[in-house]
Amino acid sequence: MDSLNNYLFVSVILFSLGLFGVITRRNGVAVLMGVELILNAANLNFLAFARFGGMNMAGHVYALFVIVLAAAEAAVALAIIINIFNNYKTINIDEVSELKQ
Amino acid sequence: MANFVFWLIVGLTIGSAILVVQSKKLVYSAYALLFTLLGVTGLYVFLWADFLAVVQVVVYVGGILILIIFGIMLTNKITSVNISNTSVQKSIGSIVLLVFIAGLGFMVYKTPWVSVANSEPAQTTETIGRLLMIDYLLPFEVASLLLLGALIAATTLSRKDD
Amino acid sequence: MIASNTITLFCLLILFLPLVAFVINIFIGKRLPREGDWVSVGAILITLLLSLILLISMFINGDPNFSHETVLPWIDLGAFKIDLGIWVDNITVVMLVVVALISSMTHLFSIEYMKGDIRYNRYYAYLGLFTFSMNGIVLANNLMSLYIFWELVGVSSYLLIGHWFEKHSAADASKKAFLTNRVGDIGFFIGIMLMFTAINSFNFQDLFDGVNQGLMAGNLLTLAGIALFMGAVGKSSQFPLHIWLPDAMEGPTPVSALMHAATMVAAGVYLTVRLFPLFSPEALTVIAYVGGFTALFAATIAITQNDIKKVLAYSTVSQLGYMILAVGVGNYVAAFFHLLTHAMFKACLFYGSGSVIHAMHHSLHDINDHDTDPQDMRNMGGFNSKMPITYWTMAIATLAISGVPLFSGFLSKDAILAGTLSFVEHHPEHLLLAIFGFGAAAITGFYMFRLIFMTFHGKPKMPAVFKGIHESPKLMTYPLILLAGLSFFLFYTLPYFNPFSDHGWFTDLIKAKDSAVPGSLTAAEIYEGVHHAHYPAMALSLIVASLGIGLSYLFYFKQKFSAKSWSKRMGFLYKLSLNKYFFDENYNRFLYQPFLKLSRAVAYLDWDLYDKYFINGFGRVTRIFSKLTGRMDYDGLDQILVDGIGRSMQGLGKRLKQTQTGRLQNYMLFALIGVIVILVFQTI
Amino acid sequence: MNYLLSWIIWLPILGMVTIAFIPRDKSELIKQVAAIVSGIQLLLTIYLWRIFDQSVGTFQFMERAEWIPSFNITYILGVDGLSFPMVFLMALIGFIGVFVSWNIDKAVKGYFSLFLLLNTGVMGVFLALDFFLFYIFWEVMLLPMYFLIGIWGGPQREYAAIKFFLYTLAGSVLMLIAILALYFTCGKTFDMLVLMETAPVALNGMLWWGMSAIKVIWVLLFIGFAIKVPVFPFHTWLPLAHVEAPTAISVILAGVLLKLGIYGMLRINYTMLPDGVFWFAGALAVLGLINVIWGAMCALAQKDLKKLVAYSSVNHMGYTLIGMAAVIAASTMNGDNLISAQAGMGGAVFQMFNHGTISAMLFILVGVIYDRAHHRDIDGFGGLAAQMPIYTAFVAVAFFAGLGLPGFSGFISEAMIFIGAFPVFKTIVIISTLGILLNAAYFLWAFQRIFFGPANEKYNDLPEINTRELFTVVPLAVITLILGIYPRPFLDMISATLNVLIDSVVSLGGFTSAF
Amino acid sequence: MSNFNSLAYYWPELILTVTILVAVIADLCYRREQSINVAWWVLGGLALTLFAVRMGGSSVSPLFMGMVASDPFSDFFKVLILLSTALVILMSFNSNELKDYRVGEYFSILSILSFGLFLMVSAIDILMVYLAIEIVSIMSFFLAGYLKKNPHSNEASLKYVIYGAFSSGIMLYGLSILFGLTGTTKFFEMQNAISSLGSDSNLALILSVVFILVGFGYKISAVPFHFWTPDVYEGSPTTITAYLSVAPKAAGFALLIRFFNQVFGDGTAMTSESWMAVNNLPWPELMAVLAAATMTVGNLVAIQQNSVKRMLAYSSIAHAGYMMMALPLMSQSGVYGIMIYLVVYLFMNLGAFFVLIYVQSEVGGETFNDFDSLGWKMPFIGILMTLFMVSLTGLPPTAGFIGKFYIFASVIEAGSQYYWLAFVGALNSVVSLYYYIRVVKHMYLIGERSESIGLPSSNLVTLVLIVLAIPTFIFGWYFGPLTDWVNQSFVIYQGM
Repeated sequence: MDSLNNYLFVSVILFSLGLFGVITRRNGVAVLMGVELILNAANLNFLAFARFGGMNMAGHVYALFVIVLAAAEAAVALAIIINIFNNYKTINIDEVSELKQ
Repeated sequence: MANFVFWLIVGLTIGSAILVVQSKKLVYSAYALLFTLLGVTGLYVFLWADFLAVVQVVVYVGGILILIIFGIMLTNKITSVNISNTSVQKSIGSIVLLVFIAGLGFMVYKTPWVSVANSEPAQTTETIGRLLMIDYLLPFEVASLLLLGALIAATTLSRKDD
Repeated sequence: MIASNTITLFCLLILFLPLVAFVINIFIGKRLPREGDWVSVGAILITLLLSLILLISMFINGDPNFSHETVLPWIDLGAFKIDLGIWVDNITVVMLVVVALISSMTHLFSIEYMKGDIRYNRYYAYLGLFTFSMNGIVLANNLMSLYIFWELVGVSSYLLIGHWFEKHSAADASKKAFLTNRVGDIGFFIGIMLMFTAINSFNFQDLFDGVNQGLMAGNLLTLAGIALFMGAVGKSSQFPLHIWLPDAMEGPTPVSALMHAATMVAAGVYLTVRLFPLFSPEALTVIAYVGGFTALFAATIAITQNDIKKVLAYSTVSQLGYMILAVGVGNYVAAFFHLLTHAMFKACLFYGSGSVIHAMHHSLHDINDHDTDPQDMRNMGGFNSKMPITYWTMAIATLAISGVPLFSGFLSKDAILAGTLSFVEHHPEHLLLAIFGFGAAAITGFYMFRLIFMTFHGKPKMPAVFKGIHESPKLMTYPLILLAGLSFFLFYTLPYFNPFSDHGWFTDLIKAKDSAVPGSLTAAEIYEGVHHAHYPAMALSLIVASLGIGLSYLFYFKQKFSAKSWSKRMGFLYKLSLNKYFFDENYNRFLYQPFLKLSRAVAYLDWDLYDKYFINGFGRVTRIFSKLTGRMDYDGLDQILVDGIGRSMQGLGKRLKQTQTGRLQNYMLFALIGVIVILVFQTI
Repeated sequence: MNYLLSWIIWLPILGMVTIAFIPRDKSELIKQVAAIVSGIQLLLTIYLWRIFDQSVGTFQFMERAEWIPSFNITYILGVDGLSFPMVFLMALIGFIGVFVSWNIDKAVKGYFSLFLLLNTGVMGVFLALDFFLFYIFWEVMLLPMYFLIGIWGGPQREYAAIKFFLYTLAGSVLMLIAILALYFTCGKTFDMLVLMETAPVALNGMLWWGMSAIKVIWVLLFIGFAIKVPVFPFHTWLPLAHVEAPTAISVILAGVLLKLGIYGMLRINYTMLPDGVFWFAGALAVLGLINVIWGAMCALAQKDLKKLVAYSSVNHMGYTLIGMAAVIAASTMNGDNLISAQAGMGGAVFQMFNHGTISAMLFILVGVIYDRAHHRDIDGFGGLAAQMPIYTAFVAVAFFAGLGLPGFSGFISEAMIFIGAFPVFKTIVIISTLGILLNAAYFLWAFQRIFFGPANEKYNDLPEINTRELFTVVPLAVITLILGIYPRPFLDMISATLNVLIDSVVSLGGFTSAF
Repeated sequence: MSNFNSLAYYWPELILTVTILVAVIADLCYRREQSINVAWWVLGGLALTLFAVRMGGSSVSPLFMGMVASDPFSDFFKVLILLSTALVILMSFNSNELKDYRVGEYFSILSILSFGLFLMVSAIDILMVYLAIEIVSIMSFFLAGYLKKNPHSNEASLKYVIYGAFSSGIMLYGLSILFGLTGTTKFFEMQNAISSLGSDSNLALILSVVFILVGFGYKISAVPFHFWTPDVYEGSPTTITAYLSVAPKAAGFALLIRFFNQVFGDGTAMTSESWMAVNNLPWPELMAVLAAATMTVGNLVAIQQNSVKRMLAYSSIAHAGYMMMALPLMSQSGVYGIMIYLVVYLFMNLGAFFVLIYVQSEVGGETFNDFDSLGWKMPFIGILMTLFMVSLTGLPPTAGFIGKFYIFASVIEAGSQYYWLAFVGALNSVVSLYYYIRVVKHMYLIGERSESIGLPSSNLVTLVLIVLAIPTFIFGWYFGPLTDWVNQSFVIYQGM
């Protein structure tokens, strides 16, 4: 457990799962969840590197900002999704597709 | 023991993450995400990031996740738990997934990461606070602007009328 | 004695007066009284006068080596220079007189003949243009100016042949004349380029000197000679480019007399005469064969033609062949001599035929017959009573062309045949040339008398027409009389009176030059040989000529033999001759049409294939790429890759079918694939 | 006048601005302004001719002004014996073009504005001595052309316009790359005068991807110019553009624009890449030959008179290429070889000018009959000679001039080209002399079909060519005729420059071990 | 520089912040119908900001403990950002689409967005980079979806938000790896650390570079991260499309240049002739291929669009490709080229979009067919649109040519190994002619010519269009001032 690589592997898996979720999910909210996984993976990286890099607190600050931004982003994203729902009555993003030449 | 807990948390995190991306029911995904986030929080603890762990719980679990669940509920009938959550291009997605896991894992494995031995600090909060007020003052202030913007954006978008 | 400057001035006047007439007539002729014919006639008469002054001065001078040259720098780029200039010697003077004389006669003759033509002024203008160009050829001192006037002569011929362009046949004939000439001109020009490349000059004298110094020798010189001769082949209508001249008879008859009998077509001969020193023996042999063959070949065609002008046209081709033959065998003075005499009697014959056609035309017009061909001899007969002047003058000219003693033709033809015979004596392997020469002589007598008999003797074939026939007006008969007079031997042998020898002013003043090609026979040696062969040739030619005339007399005057049955008996040969050996047809079938087809194919290839498919293909390919890229880009891999893999892996396409592929997911998928590709690309 | 060349270039722009302020319903006034402006421009070029020193082979009336110093871009103008004839030609045809377009009635204002803009672009190309400036002017021509063809053209005008545009743009972007490559390899300058001196040295021995830099740049420039000429196989835009363009534009296109390509090659390829000249001359001659024969054969098969004339341009420009290639004869600047080079190059330049006047005449005349009969089908006429004798006479003059009849200037240039190129490219020249036969064939055949034969009743009351049209044709005919009889005025003007040009090609190229 | 001292150099941003606050407050004070007046406040603030930027002098220093840099390079981009923001705001007055909405937030968010862009162009810390990109993204999501009742706009913003979150997530992951490798978040410290890394770390380095490139590529819409562009551009309010195609792109390039020079460069200053990528990073080849792919895809797909808006969207991808041509060279002139191109691009692209906005409001559509015979009906609009289209194609004598010229020049200057790229670029501009001229074709060559002439109904539109047209034309032949400006701005903070 005291190995950097352990954390990194976990982060790799989380990241990859996040990507998987993003590219396979149809529901907008579910896609957002995938994004959250990615962000968490990155954060895990930051903190792991912080710890094994001699308690480099820059990583902590970074992670903090990432969380804040994730919150802001989620808020706006959900507002948009709700909007979509109001107009389309669906939030399956592939059905939201009127835009084409 | 710690080792066991660590692996348990790892297992929980990854397992629930898989559920997040695999579950056929959106609400299940959301709940699984809760466990993933909690698992990550646990890992934070292992990484001596106590403050971040708290923030993770408060903001992510308490904020973002709730937002997400609200989102689910607002876009569906409250009563229906079986909100369908289908997937597309799963097969090719899985290939991508495997490629990424393999590639990134290989990268992690190959790279000689810097590893400096260090003892666990008593707490990180004070250092973070100091950093935020001195070194990272600008981002801190800017973040407020961002939040202001996000606030306006979110409210404007979800405002019913006009 | 005329001062050198005066000669230049005279020559320039001779050259440009007709051009002035051309310019005046083409622009304001229509508005002048009498449509401006007097301008042209006046100009040409002055020209004639000046030429005669030059001729007289030549007589007074009596110097066979007289030569006068004036040059004008025309192009000068430093190293590359072209000087235009005039070169006058005795040949030039004689030629100038011939041109001016025949041209004047034509001008006069046309006043009546062309009366009332809608493009009367233009006709005279073109005559002026022609005279100008022809004089230019005569006076040129270098190949470049020669070529320039050469082409101009071609264009005036084009314009005059096409004078009645409403007739398709005239339009066709004019185009054919020009194009056929151009074929020869290409060769001519290649010859010029070959010469210039080796010697760097266009000037005749420079060329002679250059060849003499060996700047150009061997096969190259032969090639250049033959190439230059190509010009003559075209212009003088030699085989195989003889096809245009008979068609050129579509032009007004005076024009035929002037250009297509006496002067223009003789330009080719004049060219070979002028350039004789440049021709290597091999080239001369080629020339001789071409000329000899043409002489015989054209004569055989003339036998069967029924159009009076066509007979004369083929006769012209044949006579020109004679001249070329003479040049080829080295006796170019004889060629020039024949040119001179031929100009007179052939012009006379054409005017005579013109007179007949004129009469026929009027007569047919009076009886409102527009279908009968006024030129067809089968519609004539017995005109001698109605048109005595025409009859007698034509008869004289016929005697001349047939080589009957006392007439000019006898002298010149004899000189040519003597030259040929002498050549064959020295080169027995070329016996064929003699056969060509004498054979043609025999046939000439035959078909010329056939013409006279069919036209003027026997019973009128169409009495109705015959009734209206009457002698032409004076302006037309005077030239006839004059030219008939000039067909007597006397004018060429003065101050001597021997009708059997060409010894006279001509032979005194026109002396052959030595060939510039090293190793050739000198002029003196050639003359020696000719002199030696003189009497045998005379005897032979007399025999063959009388044979031909006699046969003709039997066939067409006495009608001892039926031409019809003989033509049937000769069957195939008759058809060949009547149809001119099918040259036009074969050219058409094997040259023009295939080439036109090729052109169409090329145009099709260019426009409908190359442009449409290849060039526009770029556009189309871009479009296709664009579409492909667009689909890849926007619709993902169009569900083929994605779905396909999905189906094969999951085994159930049903659900995938129900829901379309997520577009946004695709976008992101592609971004990730892009990342993978880039990574692979980067790490390898 | 100190800025004579600038005036000549920018005067049309002044006119264009003036026109912009004229209300668009005053079309007569617009035409008059255009005519006056082009007239003044023509007068200026004539004045330029009067004060032009023919004994000098280098540039005269140079103007030089700072422009963009940071990129070494300078405003340099100058005229020499090569560019002056072209400038004069443009001024003349620009002036005539205004009158040819007199009965344009659709969007007159736009038409003449663009027309004048086109004029400026062309003039600029001929006078610019800075490569950047050259390129700007080169491209400025495109847009007016696009509109002029696209708006005022025939039925397929859009297609023709875009095709022209794409074709030429494709060429010119390649040219841009070449220009930049020259800039960076030869001392960071666009000054053509400097490049002419430095480029042959600087590029010597330089290799790009194993290819000689000289060859690469040569080919890039060549394609750019060849499309304009147009050299086979880049010629297919031409018939279309010609057929679709309004008469005046065809006139300019054939009369001047096609010359830009040759001018560019002589001005740039020949002076800056003399080694390349020796490398490419053979190909140039072969391409010229193909142009000659191919163009003539295509012309022979055409049914549309304008297309025939268009293909005749392809044919005629081929001679120019052959003549240009002859420069390599002069491997030493003396004696006999120089004769060929001078004859070939002189012939090429002269041919450019002559084709300018002759093809302009041809297109104007085609326009005249199209205006009356509303079609150009060669076989659809017949016997017009009786109905329109004056018109027929002019067509005859133009056709005869086109087929290289002596007495017209085209003959002299073609003869010079043949004579010059013959020692170097014997076979090619011999085959290409066939071209003069084909020339005659297609022109005379067309002439016969249109004018000869029985009169076509349909066209009995076609009005004869009018004074305005005569006014446009006569000057061209007169020039063709005068130069055909006495070419000295023209040849003396170019001679000094020609020798400088040949000298630069020969002394700088051909012997280096660039390849 | 310490936080307090930094403020003296931070006037533009401070003024902008005040502007934002004023705008937000003003928005609260106005009724719905009057909310457009917020624009004037914002415009005033932007003007003051612009003034401050221009007054700021040419100080070169890191501010706020090395978070952002103050240098003429960033000032240059700030001017571009301010210009485009101001122009877009001006044009928004005339937008048909915005008429139905309360627009106060629109303007205040625009000003926050421009603040984010300010940070993007001056950030020298990866935290600032992420923060800035997020601000820009989140504000853009909102603006893209501003037309709440318009499904297209909703859809655009949905796609945008998801794609944006996705790519910024990947970038973040790359940044985290970079952080792990170097142990710092500051550009220059990173550069030092990277240059001392062994070759074992190459894989991680490359991976992080590529992941970061996803984020940057998304911002400048480079292939293969461009997929969002057409849909978002088409669905967004046209004003926002115009803005997105110019300002964030410019900022993205600024960031890209700065980041890759200062983090992955070999430590040589960008102001020197050229710099190298460290550790054998195969950066040039990658960028060259991406550039070629970007412009080719952009152009090829643009050809078959029927909507002018969508065509312009794809063409903006192509333009990004042209600019990217100069990136692999890592030379001074390459960056010059990009900067000049961006200025030029700002004018011509905004011009094209603004004409489109005007046409939308007058004709009511945005397909090619809506442009039929427009040139005759509205000569003013027709001529200007022609000018913009010609300029976008890159034909002289318009500014677009100058932009392309400098880009091509830098590519050629880099030597013959990049000639192929120049060829691809050249051919692409030929292809681009086809669809740009199509607009002109529809305006002039298709449809009936009308005799009645319409002048623009609004003076403001006329003014804005003229303001855009003048530089588009003038810079085509007199670009000395432009190059001088770029030259002066070519001073970059290079670390202490």
